[in-house]
Amino acid sequence: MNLSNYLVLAAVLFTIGATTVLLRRNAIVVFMGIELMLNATNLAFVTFARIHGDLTGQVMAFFVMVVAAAEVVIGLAIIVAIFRTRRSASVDDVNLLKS
Amino acid sequence: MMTTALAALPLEAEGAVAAASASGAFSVAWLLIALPMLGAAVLLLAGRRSDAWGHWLGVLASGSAFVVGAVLWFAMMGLPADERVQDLHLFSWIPAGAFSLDAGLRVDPLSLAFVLLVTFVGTLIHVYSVAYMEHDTDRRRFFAYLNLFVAAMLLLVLADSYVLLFVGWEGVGLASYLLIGFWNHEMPNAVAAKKAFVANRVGDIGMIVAIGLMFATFGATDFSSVFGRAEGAGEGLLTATGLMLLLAATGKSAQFPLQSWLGDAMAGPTPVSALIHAATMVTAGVYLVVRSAPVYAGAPTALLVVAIVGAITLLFGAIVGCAKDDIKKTLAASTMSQIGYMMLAAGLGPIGYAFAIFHLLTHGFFKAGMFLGAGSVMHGMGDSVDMRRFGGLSRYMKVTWLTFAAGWLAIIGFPGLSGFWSKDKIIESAYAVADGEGWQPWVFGTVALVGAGITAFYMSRLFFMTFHGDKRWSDGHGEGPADGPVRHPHESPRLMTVPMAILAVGSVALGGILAFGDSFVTWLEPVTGHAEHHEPVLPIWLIMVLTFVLVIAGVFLAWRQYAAAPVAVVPPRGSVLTRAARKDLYQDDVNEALLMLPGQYLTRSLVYGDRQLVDGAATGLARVVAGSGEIVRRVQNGYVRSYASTMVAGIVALTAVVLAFQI
Amino acid sequence: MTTPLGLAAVATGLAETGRTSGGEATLFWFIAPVMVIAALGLLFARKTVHAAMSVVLVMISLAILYVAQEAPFLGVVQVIVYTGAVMMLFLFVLMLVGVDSSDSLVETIRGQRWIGALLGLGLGAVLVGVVLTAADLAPAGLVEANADSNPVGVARVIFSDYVFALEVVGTLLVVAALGALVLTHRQRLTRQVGQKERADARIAAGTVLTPLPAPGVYARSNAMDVPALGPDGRPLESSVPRVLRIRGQERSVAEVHAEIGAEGVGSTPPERSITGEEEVR
Amino acid sequence: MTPAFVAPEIPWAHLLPVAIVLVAGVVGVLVEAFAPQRLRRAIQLTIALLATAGAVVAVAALWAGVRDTGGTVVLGGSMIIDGPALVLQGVLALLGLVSLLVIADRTESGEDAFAPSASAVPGSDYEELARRKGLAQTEVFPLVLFALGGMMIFPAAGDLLTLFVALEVLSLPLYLLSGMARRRRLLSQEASMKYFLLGAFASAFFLFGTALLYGFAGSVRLADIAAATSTVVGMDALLLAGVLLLMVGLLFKVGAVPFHSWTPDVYQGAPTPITGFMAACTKIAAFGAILRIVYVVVPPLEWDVMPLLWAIAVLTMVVGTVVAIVQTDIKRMLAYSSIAHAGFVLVGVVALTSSGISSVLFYLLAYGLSTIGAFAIVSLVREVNAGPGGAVVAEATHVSQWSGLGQRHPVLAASFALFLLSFAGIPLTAGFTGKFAVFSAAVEGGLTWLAVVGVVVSAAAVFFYARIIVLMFFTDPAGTAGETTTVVRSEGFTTVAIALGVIGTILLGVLPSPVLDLLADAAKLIP
Repeated sequence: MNLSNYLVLAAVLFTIGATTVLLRRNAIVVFMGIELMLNATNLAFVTFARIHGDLTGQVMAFFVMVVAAAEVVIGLAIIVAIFRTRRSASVDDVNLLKS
Repeated sequence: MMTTALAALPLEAEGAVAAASASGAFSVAWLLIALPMLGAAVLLLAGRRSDAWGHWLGVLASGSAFVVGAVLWFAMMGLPADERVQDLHLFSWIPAGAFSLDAGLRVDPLSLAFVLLVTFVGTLIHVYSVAYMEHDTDRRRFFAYLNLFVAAMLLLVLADSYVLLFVGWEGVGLASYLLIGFWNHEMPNAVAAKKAFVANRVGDIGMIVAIGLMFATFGATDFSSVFGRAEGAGEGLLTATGLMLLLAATGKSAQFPLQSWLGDAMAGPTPVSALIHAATMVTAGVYLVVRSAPVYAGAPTALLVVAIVGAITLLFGAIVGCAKDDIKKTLAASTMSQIGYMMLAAGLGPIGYAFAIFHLLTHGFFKAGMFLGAGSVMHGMGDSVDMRRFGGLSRYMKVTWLTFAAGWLAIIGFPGLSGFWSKDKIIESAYAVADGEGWQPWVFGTVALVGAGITAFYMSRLFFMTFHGDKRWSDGHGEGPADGPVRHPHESPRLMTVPMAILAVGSVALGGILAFGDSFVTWLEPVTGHAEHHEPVLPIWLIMVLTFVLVIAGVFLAWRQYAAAPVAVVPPRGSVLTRAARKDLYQDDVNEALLMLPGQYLTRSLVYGDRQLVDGAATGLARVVAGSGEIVRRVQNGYVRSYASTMVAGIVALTAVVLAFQI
Repeated sequence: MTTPLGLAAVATGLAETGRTSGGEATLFWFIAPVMVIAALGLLFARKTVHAAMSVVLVMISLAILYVAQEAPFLGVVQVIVYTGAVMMLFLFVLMLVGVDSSDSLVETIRGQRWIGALLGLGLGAVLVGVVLTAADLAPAGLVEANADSNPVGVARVIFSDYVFALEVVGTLLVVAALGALVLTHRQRLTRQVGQKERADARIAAGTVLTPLPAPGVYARSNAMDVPALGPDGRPLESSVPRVLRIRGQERSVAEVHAEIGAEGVGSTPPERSITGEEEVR
Repeated sequence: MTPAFVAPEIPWAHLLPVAIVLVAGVVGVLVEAFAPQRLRRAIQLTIALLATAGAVVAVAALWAGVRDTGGTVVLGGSMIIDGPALVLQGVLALLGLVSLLVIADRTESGEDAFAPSASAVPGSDYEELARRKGLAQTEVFPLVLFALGGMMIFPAAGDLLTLFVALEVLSLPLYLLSGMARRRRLLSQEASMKYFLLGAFASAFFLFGTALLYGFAGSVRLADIAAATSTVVGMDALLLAGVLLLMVGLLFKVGAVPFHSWTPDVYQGAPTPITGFMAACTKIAAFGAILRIVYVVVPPLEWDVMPLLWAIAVLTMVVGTVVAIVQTDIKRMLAYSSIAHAGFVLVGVVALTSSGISSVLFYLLAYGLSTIGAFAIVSLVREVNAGPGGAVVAEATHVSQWSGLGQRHPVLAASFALFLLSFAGIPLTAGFTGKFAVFSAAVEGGLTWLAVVGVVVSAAAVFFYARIIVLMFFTDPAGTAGETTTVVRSEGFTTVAIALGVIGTILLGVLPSPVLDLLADAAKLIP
C-alpha cells in the first residue's frame, strides 16, 4: 500500500472539516469541524514523518494537540459566554455586525 | 495644427537654462519661508499674551520676507541670464532606496516674480488688516493665519520639486479654509469653507495622480529631473500628466468646471479675499501650468485643453460678473475671468507663458487694490455689500474713489495703464496661436477680445453703481431716498488708504514699466524659453483698435445704464441670461447634479439600501452603484459561514491557479 | 513505559518500517471508510451529540492509525488529549447548552448550501490533487529514529530543537487557563447568605413557619380542591394547592355542602353548623 | 544507541526582548492570584509598562551587535535575530507600550474600556452590581502582554513550528480581549466569536500548509525549506500549495482580500483600545512573518507565487478603499482603511528588493503610530444620553455624530485630522513618507504598474478621509437639543498616547531620514 493513501485520507478529512464550517450553523459543530481539520493535519504530519524518517512531524503533531487543547478551552469559553447571553449556539444568530 | 507647440521644443532647449547650485545671497532663500512661518508659530503659541503687539509682528514677518525677496532680486539682476536658475538644496527628505526625495528651493526669475508679488502685496494687506480687523477680538489669530498663508504660498512657488510644491499647495489650502472660515460662528462661512475644501480635494486628486505618474515615468519629481527627462517620454503619458496637472490647477484657480467655490469664499474677511482670492493663491494654478511648461511641450493636446478651459472660464466669469449685485462677488467673478485670461495665455504655449505671468502680476496689483477698496467701502457703509444700495460715494470717500478708479481703468485695459499692457498682449498672442493657422487663433482671439468688452461693461457697472449716480441710501438727515438704509459713509483710516494708494500706483505704472523694452518677457526667458514672435492673423493695429472700441462701448453702456439713469434698488427680473448669470449660470445646480447627487446616492444606497434607487434607478451609473452596494452587502452580511466561504473561495482559486500553471 | 513500548511492538508488527505490510493495508482499508463516514456525520447529523460522537470515533481511529504509523506515543496522546480531554470538554458544553439541541434544516442564507458544497468539493479536489504528487516519495521509515523507542526519540527532538516552542506553549496554556477564568469565573459581590440568616429573614418577614395545612378531607368528599377548616371552623384558603387556586379549580365548602345535601350530616356533627358563608381566612 | 542527550544552550541574551514580555505576563497572572484587588490595577500597569519599556531597551542593546554581524541564528534555527526581526520587535514593543497607555486609561468616572466582569451576562443585575462596585478586569494586562510576546516571536521565528505556536499565542489573547468591551457587549461578544472561529479556521489552513511544506522538505526550518526548493524535484505542487496555504494564514491576520471579511466586524465590536492594538501590532507581526517567507522561501517560485500576491495587493487596496467610502461607522471605516493599508504594504513586500524590506518596516511603524492614535481618539468621543445632565455612555461611532467636533474640540479634531491625512498620504506626514517608500521600492523592483495603481487608489482614498475632516470642521453638529456627542475626560494616559502618535506622525513626515537610514541598515534577512 502506498503511503499516499494516508495523505489522501488526511486531505478528505480536512475538506470535510472545512465544509462543516461552511455549512453547519451550530457553533459547537463548527468548532468540531475545525478540530477535525487539525486532526487531519496531524495525520498528514505523522505520515510525512514516516516518509522522511524524521520525528519532527510527530513533534509537530504533538504540539498541534497541545495548542488545540488550549484553543478548545478558549473557544468553548467564548461559546458558553455567548450562549449565556443569547440562549442560542447558532452562529447565524450572532449577526449584529455587518455592513 | 498641433505642430506649433512641438516646434517650440527646440526653442525650449536653447532658451531654458539648466539649474545651478545656489550660492551667495541665494543660500538664504529659505528665510523667505522661515520668517513668516516663525511669525505664525509665535503668534499661535504665544496666545492671548501677544494680542497687544501680535498684528505688528505679523506685518514685520511679512515685510522682512519682502526685504529678503528684494535682496535676492538685486542679486539676480547682477547675474548673467544663463545663471539665473538657482537650486538651493535644503535637506535630504526621504532617502528611500534608489529614489530619493530632497527638499530644496528653486530661485529663478519666475519664482522670484511670485515672491515679490506675494510678499509686497501681502505686506500691504497685512498693514491694511491692522485697521480693518481692529475690532475683532481674534485679530492676532487672523494675523497668524495670514503669515501661515504667506509662508505656504512662498513654499509653493519656491519648491524645487512637485512634492514640495504639493506641500505648499496643501498649506495655502489649509490657510485659506482657516481664513474663509475665520468667522465660522456664522454658518454660511463654514459652508463656504466646506465648498472650497471639496473643490480643492477634487483638484488634489489630480495633483496626486500627476505626481504619481511623474514618479512612475521619470522616477523623480524634482523639476530638474522631470524636465530633463520629459523630452524623451511618450506623448500619451505626458498628456495624461498634463491633464492631471490641469485638474489640480482648475481646483485651486477656480477654473471651469471647479469654479463654484470662489464666489462663496467671499464670505471671509475682505483682506483675505484680496490676498488669497485675488492676488495670490488662486493664481497658483497658472503658476503650476507655466512651471510645467516642459511637460506641456510634449503634450499639445493637454495644452489645448488648458487654453479651452481658460477661454470658457474667461467668458463664464465675465457673464456672471455682469449680473451680480454683491460688490465682492462681482469682483470674485472678475477674478475668475481674469485668471481665465491667464490660463488661456498659458494654454497658448511658449508664446503665451510670459504674458500669463505678466498679466498675473498686474492683476495682482489692481485686483488687490480694488478688493481693498471694496473693503473700504464696506467699512464706510456698515458692512453692506449690496451695490444697489450704494451710489454717489465718490464725494464721501475721495481716496477710495481715486484708488478704485485706478484699478478700474487698469482692469478694463485703458491705454497706458497696467492692464492694457498685459491684456492686449494676451489678445494678440491668442490671435497668433498655432502659427495663425486653423480655427484656434480665430476662436481664442475672439473670445479674448469679446471678454475685454464684457469686462469693461461689468467693471464699469460696479464702479458707477458704487461711486456715481444717485445715492440709494439715506444719511439720516433727509438726503437720499427715505426708504434706504441709514448710512454714514466716511473715508477709512490711513492704515487702510495708504496700502490702497500704493497698489493704485502699481495698477497705473507697473504694466508700463514691465512692458518697457519687453523687459519682463526677457526676464522670464531663462524659465519659459525664448519664443519667436508670431504674426497674429489680424494686424496688430486692428486688434488694438477693436479692443479699444469694445472697451469704450462697454464703458458707455454701463455709464448710460448705471450712472446716467436711475438704478433700481430691487433687482429687476431681467432676461433669462441675467437670471442665469445671477445664479452663477446655474453652476451650483450643475455641480449638485454632477458631483453631489451621485455622492449622496452612493452613500445612501450602499449603506441603507435606498429603495428609491434600487426601484427606480434612472441612470446606468446609479444601477452600477446600487449593484456594487448589493455585492458589498451580500459579502459582508455578518454571517461567519459567508466569511468562511469567501476565504475558502480565495484559497481554492489561488491554489487552482498555481496548480493549473504547474501542469 | 511498558505501554508505549508494547504499542511500539504492535507498530513494528504492522509496519516493516517504511514499506507497509499487508496487515497495515487491511487495517487501513477497514478503518479509513469508517473514518470518512463518521466524519460525514459531522456534516449531516441533526443532533449535535451524534456529531460529537462521530468525531470521537474519528479521533480514536486516528489514534490507531498513529500506532500503525510508527507513532505509538502520539497514539496514546491522541486518546488522552483529544478523546479524553478535548471531546469530553465538548460534551460538557453540549450538556450545558442543551443536549438535544438540533439544527433547523431551513437554510437562512440563500444559496449558502450550494456554495458551501461546491467550495467543499473544489477544496477537496485541489488538496487531494496536491497530496497525490507525494505518491512518488520513497518512505524512509522510522526504525533509526525510533531506535531508543518512539517516546524517547520524540522527547529528544522536542527538548533539543524545539525547546523554545515548548516554553512558549507553556504560556499558551497559561493564557487558556486565564481566559477560561475571565469568561466564566464570577467573583462573589454580595455577602454569602447562611442558614441562620435565611431563618432570621423568614421570621422577620412574618410568614407561616410551619408546613401549610392539608386540604379538606370529608367523609363524602376527599379532595385536594376543598379547603380544610381551621380550629375555628373557617375554611383555610392556603390549604388548597396553589396551582389549583391559580387555575381556579378549587371548590368552596359551600359547594361541597350543596353536593352532600341533607344526608351530609356525619356521625359527629360539627358543633356549629357550617354554612359556607364564613369569612375566608 | 544514540549518544546521550545534551541539553541545548538557550541564548537568553538574544531572547531577552521576548522573554521580558512573556515573563511579565506570567508575573501578571500571579498578581491576579495574590495581590489585593484595589492594588491590582496599579501593579499590573506598572509591570506592563516596565516590561514593554524594558523590551525596547533590550532591543536597543542588541541592536549594535546585530547591525555589525547581520544577526544570529539561535536555538538551532528556531529563532533568527536579524535586522528586520529586531526592528519589528522594537517597533512592536514600542507600539505595545503606547497601546497599553490607551488600554489602561479610565474616564473621570473611573471606567475603563472593559467590562467590569467579563463573565457577567450582559444586562444582568450582577453586571450592574459589578459596575457599581467598580470592579475591573485587570487580567487584560497579562493578556495583552502575552499577545505582544507572541507578536514579537512572530517576525523572528525561524521554523514553522515556532511560527505556529507564536501565531496561537498572539491570537488566543486577542480572541478573548475582543469580547470584553464595557459597552455594547453583545457586539463585542459577537466580534469575539467571529474572530475566534475564523481565526481558528485560518490557522487550520496555515497548519495544513506547514504539513505540505514539511512533506516537501522533510523539515520545518525555513532555511531547510529554502534549500530544498533548489534540490528537491518533482514535488512543486506540495511546495506551492504549502506556501500558499501558509500565506493564507498570514494574510488572514493582516486582513488582505479575500481573507479580510472578519476585519470590519471584529474591529467594530472589540473594545476600541484593543482594536487599535490589534490593528497596529497584529499587522506588524504578520507582515514580519510574510517578509521572511516571501524573501527567504519564495524567491525561486517568483513566477508562480508573485503574480498572485500582486493580484491580492491590488484587490486589497481597491476593495479596502472603495468599501471604506460608503461606511457610516467610524470604526468600520478605519477597519476598511486598515485593509487598504495592508494592500499598500503588500506593494512594498512584493518589490523583492532590500529597499522593499526597509520600506515595509517604515510603513508599518508609521501606520501603527497613526492607527493607535486614531483609535485612541475614537475611544474618547462618546454619546451622551438625552436630557439635562445626561450620562456619558458608549462611543459615538456613527460618523454623523462627529460633525462639528472641530468647533468644540479643535485640538482633538486636529489630531484626528492629522492621522487621517497621514492615512491618506499627504506630504509632511508619516503616511506620505511610507507610501513614497513602498511605491518607490515597487518601481525599483520593476513593478511600475503596481505603483501606479497604488497612487491612483490612494488618490481616491483622499476623498473619504477628507469627508471626515469636512464633517468635523465644516458641518454643524447634528443634534439639536444640547450636545449629543462629547469628549470624555480621562486620566490622561490616552492623551499621552495621542500626543506620541501626533509627534511621531509629524516627525516621520518631516524628518524621516534618520529612521530610513537606520532601516536601510536593518533590511537584511538571514536566510
